[in-house]
Amino acid sequence: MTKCTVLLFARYAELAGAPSLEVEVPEGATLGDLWDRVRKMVPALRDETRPLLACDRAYARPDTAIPVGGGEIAAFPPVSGG
Amino acid sequence: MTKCTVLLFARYAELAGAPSLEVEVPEGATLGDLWDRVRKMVPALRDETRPLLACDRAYARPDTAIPVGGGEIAAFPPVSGG
Amino acid sequence: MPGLYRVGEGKLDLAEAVRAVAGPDRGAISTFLGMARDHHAGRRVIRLEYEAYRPMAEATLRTIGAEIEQRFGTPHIAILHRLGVVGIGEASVIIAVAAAHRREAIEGCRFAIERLKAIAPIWKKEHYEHGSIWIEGASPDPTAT
Amino acid sequence: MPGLYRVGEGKLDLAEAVRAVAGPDRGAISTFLGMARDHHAGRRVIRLEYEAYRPMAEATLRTIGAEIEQRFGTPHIAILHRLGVVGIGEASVIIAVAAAHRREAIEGCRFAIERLKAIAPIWKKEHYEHGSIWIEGASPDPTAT
Repeated sequence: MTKCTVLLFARYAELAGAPSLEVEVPEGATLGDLWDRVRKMVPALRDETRPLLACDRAYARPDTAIPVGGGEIAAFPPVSGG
Repeated sequence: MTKCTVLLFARYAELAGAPSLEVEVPEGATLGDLWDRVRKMVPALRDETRPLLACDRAYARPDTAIPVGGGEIAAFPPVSGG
Repeated sequence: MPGLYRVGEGKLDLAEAVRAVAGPDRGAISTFLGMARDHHAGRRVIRLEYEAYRPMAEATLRTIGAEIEQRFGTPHIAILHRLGVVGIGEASVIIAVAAAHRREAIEGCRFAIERLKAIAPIWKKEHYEHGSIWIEGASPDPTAT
Repeated sequence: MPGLYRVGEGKLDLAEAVRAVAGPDRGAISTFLGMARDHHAGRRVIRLEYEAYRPMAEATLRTIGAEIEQRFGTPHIAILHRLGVVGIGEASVIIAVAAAHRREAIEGCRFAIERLKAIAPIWKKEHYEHGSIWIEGASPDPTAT
Protein backbone atom coordinates (compact mmCIF):
# COMPACT_ATOMS: atom_id res chain seq x y z
CA MET A 1 0.00 0.00 0.00
CA THR A 2 1.07 3.59 -0.70
CA LYS A 3 0.26 6.32 1.77
CA CYS A 4 -0.82 9.53 0.00
CA THR A 5 -1.66 13.00 1.19
CA VAL A 6 -4.46 14.57 -0.84
CA LEU A 7 -4.67 18.36 -0.68
CA LEU A 8 -8.17 19.81 -0.84
CA PHE A 9 -9.16 23.39 -1.66
CA ALA A 10 -12.08 25.78 -1.48
CA ARG A 11 -15.44 24.01 -1.26
CA TYR A 12 -13.83 20.56 -1.07
CA ALA A 13 -11.79 21.57 1.96
CA GLU A 14 -14.90 22.97 3.60
CA LEU A 15 -16.89 19.82 2.87
CA ALA A 16 -14.14 17.61 4.26
CA GLY A 17 -13.53 19.94 7.21
CA ALA A 18 -9.80 19.70 6.54
CA PRO A 19 -7.27 21.04 4.00
CA SER A 20 -5.82 17.57 3.41
CA LEU A 21 -6.51 13.88 3.92
CA GLU A 22 -4.25 10.87 4.38
CA VAL A 23 -5.29 7.95 2.19
CA GLU A 24 -3.79 4.52 1.58
CA VAL A 25 -4.08 2.99 -1.88
CA PRO A 26 -2.67 -0.18 -3.44
CA GLU A 27 0.51 -0.06 -5.52
CA GLY A 28 -0.33 0.88 -9.10
CA ALA A 29 -3.46 2.81 -8.15
CA THR A 30 -4.48 5.82 -10.23
CA LEU A 31 -5.58 9.29 -9.16
CA GLY A 32 -9.13 8.22 -9.97
CA ASP A 33 -8.81 5.22 -7.63
CA LEU A 34 -7.50 7.52 -4.93
CA TRP A 35 -10.41 9.91 -5.34
CA ASP A 36 -12.93 7.04 -5.18
CA ARG A 37 -11.34 6.12 -1.87
CA VAL A 38 -11.63 9.72 -0.62
CA ARG A 39 -15.34 9.79 -1.57
CA LYS A 40 -15.93 6.64 0.49
CA MET A 41 -14.02 8.07 3.46
CA VAL A 42 -15.75 11.47 3.40
CA PRO A 43 -19.51 11.26 2.85
CA ALA A 44 -19.75 15.01 2.18
CA LEU A 45 -17.59 14.52 -0.93
CA ARG A 46 -19.53 11.51 -2.21
CA ASP A 47 -21.29 13.42 -4.98
CA GLU A 48 -18.10 15.03 -6.29
CA THR A 49 -17.54 12.61 -9.11
CA ARG A 50 -15.53 14.88 -11.43
CA PRO A 51 -12.93 16.81 -9.45
CA LEU A 52 -9.99 18.55 -11.01
CA LEU A 53 -6.90 16.55 -10.10
CA ALA A 54 -3.27 17.57 -9.89
CA CYS A 55 -0.15 15.51 -9.37
CA ASP A 56 3.06 17.26 -8.37
CA ARG A 57 1.51 20.67 -9.09
CA ALA A 58 0.38 19.88 -12.63
CA TYR A 59 -3.08 18.97 -13.84
CA ALA A 60 -3.47 15.23 -14.33
CA ARG A 61 -6.20 12.95 -15.63
CA PRO A 62 -7.90 10.36 -13.44
CA ASP A 63 -6.10 7.51 -15.22
CA THR A 64 -2.68 8.91 -14.20
CA ALA A 65 -0.75 6.50 -11.99
CA ILE A 66 0.16 7.74 -8.53
CA PRO A 67 3.94 8.30 -8.43
CA VAL A 68 6.10 5.95 -6.40
CA GLY A 69 6.29 7.47 -2.92
CA GLY A 70 2.93 9.17 -3.31
CA GLY A 71 3.86 12.53 -4.83
CA GLU A 72 1.87 15.68 -4.11
CA ILE A 73 -1.75 15.00 -5.01
CA ALA A 74 -4.50 17.63 -5.01
CA ALA A 75 -8.22 17.60 -5.79
CA PHE A 76 -10.41 20.65 -6.19
CA PRO A 77 -13.53 22.09 -7.82
CA PRO A 78 -13.49 24.16 -11.04
CA VAL A 79 -11.28 27.21 -10.59
CA SER A 80 -12.61 30.77 -10.31
CA GLY A 81 -9.64 33.10 -9.94
CA GLY A 82 -9.36 36.48 -11.59
CA MET B 1 -14.40 87.88 -50.86
CA THR B 2 -14.24 86.02 -47.54
CA LYS B 3 -11.18 86.35 -45.35
CA CYS B 4 -10.21 83.01 -43.79
CA THR B 5 -7.59 81.94 -41.29
CA VAL B 6 -6.15 78.51 -42.06
CA LEU B 7 -4.49 76.73 -39.15
CA LEU B 8 -1.49 74.58 -40.07
CA PHE B 9 0.10 71.84 -37.99
CA ALA B 10 3.23 69.72 -37.74
CA ARG B 11 5.12 69.47 -41.05
CA TYR B 12 2.74 71.87 -42.80
CA ALA B 13 3.40 74.58 -40.19
CA GLU B 14 7.13 74.00 -40.55
CA LEU B 15 6.97 74.19 -44.34
CA ALA B 16 4.94 77.41 -44.20
CA GLY B 17 7.09 78.86 -41.44
CA ALA B 18 3.91 79.85 -39.59
CA PRO B 19 1.12 78.16 -37.59
CA SER B 20 -1.59 79.91 -39.61
CA LEU B 21 -2.18 81.82 -42.82
CA GLU B 22 -4.68 84.53 -43.81
CA VAL B 23 -6.30 83.77 -47.15
CA GLU B 24 -9.04 85.52 -49.14
CA VAL B 25 -11.41 83.42 -51.23
CA PRO B 26 -14.53 84.27 -53.24
CA GLU B 27 -17.99 83.78 -51.72
CA GLY B 28 -19.09 80.17 -52.19
CA ALA B 29 -15.56 78.79 -52.27
CA THR B 30 -14.89 75.30 -50.91
CA LEU B 31 -12.15 74.07 -48.59
CA GLY B 32 -10.47 72.61 -51.66
CA ASP B 33 -10.49 76.02 -53.36
CA LEU B 34 -8.98 77.53 -50.23
CA TRP B 35 -6.21 74.94 -50.10
CA ASP B 36 -5.40 75.49 -53.79
CA ARG B 37 -4.97 79.16 -52.93
CA VAL B 38 -2.67 78.29 -50.00
CA ARG B 39 -0.52 76.12 -52.27
CA LYS B 40 -0.11 79.03 -54.68
CA MET B 41 0.77 81.42 -51.84
CA VAL B 42 3.28 79.07 -50.17
CA PRO B 43 5.61 77.32 -52.61
CA ALA B 44 6.81 74.89 -49.92
CA LEU B 45 3.27 73.48 -49.71
CA ARG B 46 2.82 73.20 -53.47
CA ASP B 47 3.18 69.41 -53.55
CA GLU B 48 0.73 68.80 -50.68
CA THR B 49 -2.23 67.96 -52.86
CA ARG B 50 -4.16 65.82 -50.39
CA PRO B 51 -4.16 67.44 -46.95
CA LEU B 52 -6.53 66.47 -44.19
CA LEU B 53 -9.00 69.33 -43.80
CA ALA B 54 -11.12 70.38 -40.87
CA CYS B 55 -13.86 72.96 -40.58
CA ASP B 56 -14.94 74.14 -37.14
CA ARG B 57 -12.93 71.33 -35.48
CA ALA B 58 -14.46 68.48 -37.47
CA TYR B 59 -13.00 66.64 -40.44
CA ALA B 60 -14.41 67.91 -43.72
CA ARG B 61 -14.06 66.96 -47.37
CA PRO B 62 -12.53 69.29 -49.96
CA ASP B 63 -15.95 69.92 -51.53
CA THR B 64 -17.30 71.36 -48.26
CA ALA B 65 -18.33 75.02 -48.59
CA ILE B 66 -16.53 77.50 -46.38
CA PRO B 67 -18.99 78.74 -43.74
CA VAL B 68 -20.26 82.29 -43.93
CA GLY B 69 -17.82 84.40 -41.90
CA GLY B 70 -14.97 81.97 -42.57
CA GLY B 71 -15.24 79.51 -39.71
CA GLU B 72 -12.20 77.80 -38.20
CA ILE B 73 -10.37 76.03 -41.01
CA ALA B 74 -7.37 73.74 -40.52
CA ALA B 75 -5.15 71.73 -42.85
CA PHE B 76 -2.66 69.10 -41.79
CA PRO B 77 -0.80 65.94 -42.79
CA PRO B 78 -1.91 62.42 -41.78
CA VAL B 79 -2.08 62.14 -37.99
CA SER B 80 0.39 60.14 -35.89
CA GLY B 81 -0.64 60.43 -32.26
CA GLY B 82 -0.50 57.60 -29.75
CA MET C 1 13.88 35.38 -17.25
CA PRO C 2 12.25 38.78 -16.73
CA GLY C 3 8.74 38.79 -15.37
CA LEU C 4 6.96 39.14 -12.06
CA TYR C 5 4.62 36.39 -10.85
CA ARG C 6 3.08 36.41 -7.40
CA VAL C 7 0.14 34.91 -5.54
CA GLY C 8 -0.30 36.20 -2.02
CA GLU C 9 -1.89 38.41 0.58
CA GLY C 10 -1.62 42.18 0.54
CA LYS C 11 -2.97 44.93 -1.69
CA LEU C 12 -1.86 44.88 -5.31
CA ASP C 13 0.06 47.81 -6.76
CA LEU C 14 -0.45 48.63 -10.44
CA ALA C 15 2.63 50.84 -10.48
CA GLU C 16 4.78 47.91 -9.32
CA ALA C 17 3.46 45.75 -12.17
CA VAL C 18 4.09 48.49 -14.74
CA ARG C 19 7.61 49.13 -13.43
CA ALA C 20 8.34 45.42 -13.68
CA VAL C 21 7.56 45.31 -17.40
CA ALA C 22 8.54 48.78 -18.68
CA GLY C 23 11.76 49.51 -20.54
CA PRO C 24 13.16 51.83 -23.19
CA ASP C 25 12.71 49.38 -26.07
CA ARG C 26 8.98 48.86 -25.38
CA GLY C 27 6.47 51.19 -27.00
CA ALA C 28 3.33 49.68 -25.48
CA ILE C 29 2.11 48.46 -22.10
CA SER C 30 -1.28 46.84 -21.68
CA THR C 31 -2.66 46.21 -18.22
CA PHE C 32 -5.72 44.51 -16.80
CA LEU C 33 -7.15 44.90 -13.31
CA GLY C 34 -9.78 42.55 -11.95
CA MET C 35 -11.72 44.49 -9.32
CA ALA C 36 -13.98 43.24 -6.54
CA ARG C 37 -17.47 44.23 -7.68
CA ASP C 38 -20.40 45.04 -5.41
CA HIS C 39 -22.90 42.80 -7.16
CA HIS C 40 -23.14 39.45 -8.92
CA ALA C 41 -26.17 37.84 -10.51
CA GLY C 42 -28.44 40.44 -8.94
CA ARG C 43 -27.08 39.92 -5.45
CA ARG C 44 -25.23 42.50 -3.36
CA VAL C 45 -21.67 41.41 -2.61
CA ILE C 46 -19.97 42.88 0.47
CA ARG C 47 -16.50 41.42 0.02
CA LEU C 48 -14.58 38.73 -1.82
CA GLU C 49 -12.18 36.16 -0.50
CA TYR C 50 -9.65 34.21 -2.53
CA GLU C 51 -7.92 30.93 -1.81
CA ALA C 52 -5.24 29.27 -3.92
CA TYR C 53 -3.21 26.11 -4.20
CA ARG C 54 -0.38 28.52 -3.91
CA PRO C 55 2.72 26.73 -5.30
CA MET C 56 0.75 25.33 -8.23
CA ALA C 57 -0.92 28.70 -8.83
CA GLU C 58 2.44 30.46 -8.99
CA ALA C 59 3.79 27.77 -11.30
CA THR C 60 0.69 28.20 -13.45
CA LEU C 61 1.22 31.96 -13.73
CA ARG C 62 4.81 31.32 -14.87
CA THR C 63 3.53 28.81 -17.40
CA ILE C 64 1.08 31.41 -18.72
CA GLY C 65 4.00 33.84 -18.97
CA ALA C 66 5.97 31.32 -21.01
CA GLU C 67 2.97 30.81 -23.29
CA ILE C 68 2.72 34.57 -23.82
CA GLU C 69 6.42 34.81 -24.63
CA GLN C 70 6.10 32.02 -27.17
CA ARG C 71 2.93 33.38 -28.79
CA PHE C 72 3.55 37.11 -28.65
CA GLY C 73 7.33 37.32 -28.50
CA THR C 74 7.69 39.37 -25.34
CA PRO C 75 9.00 38.23 -21.94
CA HIS C 76 7.96 41.44 -20.18
CA ILE C 77 5.03 40.18 -18.14
CA ALA C 78 3.68 40.71 -14.63
CA ILE C 79 0.83 38.64 -13.18
CA LEU C 80 -0.15 39.28 -9.57
CA HIS C 81 -3.09 37.64 -7.80
CA ARG C 82 -4.24 38.60 -4.35
CA LEU C 83 -5.40 36.06 -1.73
CA GLY C 84 -7.53 36.43 1.38
CA VAL C 85 -10.17 39.11 1.81
CA VAL C 86 -10.48 41.67 -1.02
CA GLY C 87 -12.69 44.67 -0.27
CA ILE C 88 -15.15 46.00 -2.84
CA GLY C 89 -13.34 48.31 -5.28
CA GLU C 90 -9.96 46.71 -4.63
CA ALA C 91 -7.99 44.73 -7.19
CA SER C 92 -7.93 40.93 -6.98
CA VAL C 93 -5.67 40.50 -10.00
CA ILE C 94 -3.31 42.77 -11.91
CA ILE C 95 -1.65 41.90 -15.21
CA ALA C 96 0.79 44.00 -17.23
CA VAL C 97 2.41 43.09 -20.54
CA ALA C 98 4.90 45.31 -22.35
CA ALA C 99 6.12 44.88 -25.92
CA ALA C 100 7.72 46.86 -28.71
CA HIS C 101 4.34 47.23 -30.41
CA ARG C 102 0.80 47.49 -29.14
CA ARG C 103 -0.66 44.39 -30.74
CA GLU C 104 1.60 42.04 -28.79
CA ALA C 105 1.08 43.91 -25.52
CA ILE C 106 -2.71 44.06 -25.83
CA GLU C 107 -3.22 40.51 -27.03
CA GLY C 108 -0.69 39.13 -24.56
CA CYS C 109 -2.49 40.83 -21.68
CA ARG C 110 -5.86 39.55 -22.78
CA PHE C 111 -4.48 36.04 -23.22
CA ALA C 112 -3.10 36.20 -19.68
CA ILE C 113 -6.42 36.99 -17.98
CA GLU C 114 -8.34 34.41 -20.05
CA ARG C 115 -5.78 31.71 -19.28
CA LEU C 116 -5.56 32.65 -15.62
CA LYS C 117 -9.31 32.34 -15.24
CA ALA C 118 -9.29 29.01 -17.06
CA ILE C 119 -6.38 27.20 -15.42
CA ALA C 120 -4.94 28.90 -12.31
CA PRO C 121 -5.91 26.90 -9.20
CA ILE C 122 -7.47 29.85 -7.39
CA TRP C 123 -11.01 30.12 -6.01
CA LYS C 124 -13.25 33.06 -5.22
CA LYS C 125 -15.75 33.16 -2.39
CA GLU C 126 -18.45 35.82 -2.50
CA HIS C 127 -19.68 37.14 0.81
CA TYR C 128 -23.20 38.57 1.03
CA GLU C 129 -24.95 40.25 3.91
CA HIS C 130 -26.25 36.82 4.81
CA GLY C 131 -24.01 33.95 3.90
CA SER C 132 -21.33 33.29 1.33
CA ILE C 133 -20.73 31.01 -1.61
CA TRP C 134 -17.75 29.54 -3.43
CA ILE C 135 -17.82 30.52 -7.08
CA GLU C 136 -16.85 27.68 -9.40
CA GLY C 137 -15.86 28.20 -13.00
CA ALA C 138 -17.14 26.37 -16.03
CA SER C 139 -13.76 24.89 -16.98
CA PRO C 140 -14.34 21.17 -17.20
CA ASP C 141 -10.83 20.35 -18.32
CA PRO C 142 -7.95 22.77 -17.76
CA THR C 143 -5.58 20.22 -19.31
CA ALA C 144 -7.27 20.43 -22.71
CA THR C 145 -5.14 23.17 -24.24
CA MET D 1 -20.98 62.48 -18.35
CA PRO D 2 -18.22 60.66 -16.49
CA GLY D 3 -14.89 60.39 -18.24
CA LEU D 4 -11.57 62.17 -18.31
CA TYR D 5 -10.22 63.56 -21.60
CA ARG D 6 -7.11 65.70 -21.78
CA VAL D 7 -4.48 66.77 -24.30
CA GLY D 8 -1.64 68.76 -22.82
CA GLU D 9 1.84 69.17 -21.45
CA GLY D 10 3.07 67.43 -18.33
CA LYS D 11 3.81 63.84 -17.38
CA LEU D 12 0.90 61.42 -17.51
CA ASP D 13 -0.21 59.60 -14.38
CA LEU D 14 -1.65 56.10 -14.77
CA ALA D 15 -3.07 56.18 -11.23
CA GLU D 16 -5.07 59.30 -12.09
CA ALA D 17 -6.59 57.59 -15.13
CA VAL D 18 -7.48 54.48 -13.12
CA ARG D 19 -9.03 56.55 -10.31
CA ALA D 20 -11.12 58.41 -12.88
CA VAL D 21 -12.74 55.21 -14.18
CA ALA D 22 -12.86 52.92 -11.13
CA GLY D 23 -15.99 52.33 -9.06
CA PRO D 24 -17.64 49.64 -6.94
CA ASP D 25 -19.90 48.37 -9.73
CA ARG D 26 -17.03 47.76 -12.14
CA GLY D 27 -15.26 44.40 -12.10
CA ALA D 28 -12.68 45.13 -14.79
CA ILE D 29 -10.32 47.92 -15.78
CA SER D 30 -8.24 47.74 -18.93
CA THR D 31 -5.48 50.25 -19.52
CA PHE D 32 -3.10 51.03 -22.35
CA LEU D 33 0.10 53.06 -22.17
CA GLY D 34 1.89 54.25 -25.27
CA MET D 35 5.54 54.67 -24.32
CA ALA D 36 8.30 56.62 -26.06
CA ARG D 37 10.54 53.91 -27.52
CA ASP D 38 14.27 54.21 -28.12
CA HIS D 39 14.21 52.95 -31.70
CA HIS D 40 12.10 53.07 -34.84
CA ALA D 41 12.76 51.44 -38.18
CA GLY D 42 16.30 50.57 -37.12
CA ARG D 43 17.14 54.10 -36.05
CA ARG D 44 17.98 55.22 -32.51
CA VAL D 45 15.43 57.68 -31.17
CA ILE D 46 16.55 60.05 -28.41
CA ARG D 47 13.22 61.72 -27.64
CA LEU D 48 9.76 62.28 -29.03
CA GLU D 49 7.80 65.47 -29.40
CA TYR D 50 4.05 65.77 -29.89
CA GLU D 51 1.98 68.57 -31.34
CA ALA D 52 -1.82 68.71 -31.52
CA TYR D 53 -4.64 70.78 -32.92
CA ARG D 54 -5.61 70.93 -29.31
CA PRO D 55 -9.31 71.87 -29.22
CA MET D 56 -10.13 69.48 -32.05
CA ALA D 57 -7.98 66.74 -30.46
CA GLU D 58 -9.83 67.05 -27.16
CA ALA D 59 -13.16 67.03 -28.98
CA THR D 60 -12.00 63.93 -30.87
CA LEU D 61 -11.11 62.13 -27.64
CA ARG D 62 -14.61 62.90 -26.31
CA THR D 63 -16.10 61.60 -29.55
CA ILE D 64 -14.11 58.38 -29.17
CA GLY D 65 -15.43 58.13 -25.61
CA ALA D 66 -19.00 58.48 -26.87
CA GLU D 67 -18.33 55.78 -29.47
CA ILE D 68 -17.03 53.46 -26.75
CA GLU D 69 -20.08 54.10 -24.59
CA GLN D 70 -22.38 53.31 -27.49
CA ARG D 71 -20.50 50.18 -28.58
CA PHE D 72 -19.44 48.73 -25.24
CA GLY D 73 -22.01 50.18 -22.86
CA THR D 74 -19.66 51.84 -20.39
CA PRO D 75 -19.09 55.58 -19.85
CA HIS D 76 -16.09 55.03 -17.55
CA ILE D 77 -13.28 56.13 -19.84
CA ALA D 78 -10.08 58.14 -19.48
CA ILE D 79 -7.98 59.20 -22.48
CA LEU D 80 -4.93 61.37 -21.81
CA HIS D 81 -2.42 62.45 -24.46
CA ARG D 82 0.78 64.28 -23.66
CA LEU D 83 2.15 67.11 -25.82
CA GLY D 84 5.62 68.58 -26.12
CA VAL D 85 8.81 66.64 -25.44
CA VAL D 86 8.36 63.07 -24.18
CA GLY D 87 11.53 61.38 -22.93
CA ILE D 88 12.34 57.76 -23.81
CA GLY D 89 10.50 55.42 -21.44
CA GLU D 90 7.83 57.99 -20.62
CA ALA D 91 4.17 57.67 -21.56
CA SER D 92 2.81 59.68 -24.49
CA VAL D 93 -0.74 58.35 -24.13
CA ILE D 94 -2.68 56.65 -21.35
CA ILE D 95 -6.12 55.09 -21.74
CA ALA D 96 -8.26 53.41 -19.08
CA VAL D 97 -11.68 51.85 -19.53
CA ALA D 98 -13.68 50.29 -16.70
CA ALA D 99 -16.78 48.13 -17.05
CA ALA D 100 -18.79 45.59 -15.12
CA HIS D 101 -17.20 42.79 -17.14
CA ARG D 102 -13.80 42.32 -18.71
CA ARG D 103 -14.84 41.98 -22.35
CA GLU D 104 -16.24 45.51 -22.50
CA ALA D 105 -13.28 47.01 -20.66
CA ILE D 106 -10.66 45.24 -22.79
CA GLU D 107 -12.35 45.80 -26.15
CA GLY D 108 -13.27 49.39 -25.27
CA CYS D 109 -9.66 50.16 -24.38
CA ARG D 110 -8.36 48.63 -27.58
CA PHE D 111 -10.94 50.48 -29.64
CA ALA D 112 -9.82 53.72 -27.99
CA ILE D 113 -6.15 53.43 -28.96
CA GLU D 114 -6.93 52.30 -32.51
CA ARG D 115 -9.37 55.18 -33.03
CA LEU D 116 -7.06 57.71 -31.41
CA LYS D 117 -4.24 56.74 -33.75
CA ALA D 118 -6.57 56.92 -36.74
CA ILE D 119 -8.41 60.18 -36.15
CA ALA D 120 -7.02 62.37 -33.34
CA PRO D 121 -5.27 65.43 -34.86
CA ILE D 122 -1.97 64.84 -33.06
CA TRP D 123 1.48 64.45 -34.63
CA LYS D 124 4.66 62.82 -33.44
CA LYS D 125 8.15 64.05 -34.22
CA GLU D 126 11.04 61.66 -33.70
CA HIS D 127 14.35 63.19 -32.71
CA TYR D 128 17.55 61.33 -33.57
CA GLU D 129 21.14 62.13 -32.68
CA HIS D 130 21.29 64.02 -35.95
CA GLY D 131 18.04 65.51 -37.10
CA SER D 132 14.38 64.82 -36.60
CA ILE D 133 11.38 63.82 -38.65
CA TRP D 134 7.61 64.22 -38.46
CA ILE D 135 5.93 60.83 -38.47
CA GLU D 136 2.81 60.73 -40.61
CA GLY D 137 0.19 58.02 -40.35
CA ALA D 138 -1.31 56.03 -43.16
CA SER D 139 -4.85 57.27 -42.56
CA PRO D 140 -5.98 58.64 -45.91
CA ASP D 141 -9.46 59.51 -44.73
CA PRO D 142 -10.32 59.88 -41.04
CA THR D 143 -13.86 60.84 -42.02
CA ALA D 144 -14.58 57.41 -43.52
CA THR D 145 -15.97 55.75 -40.42
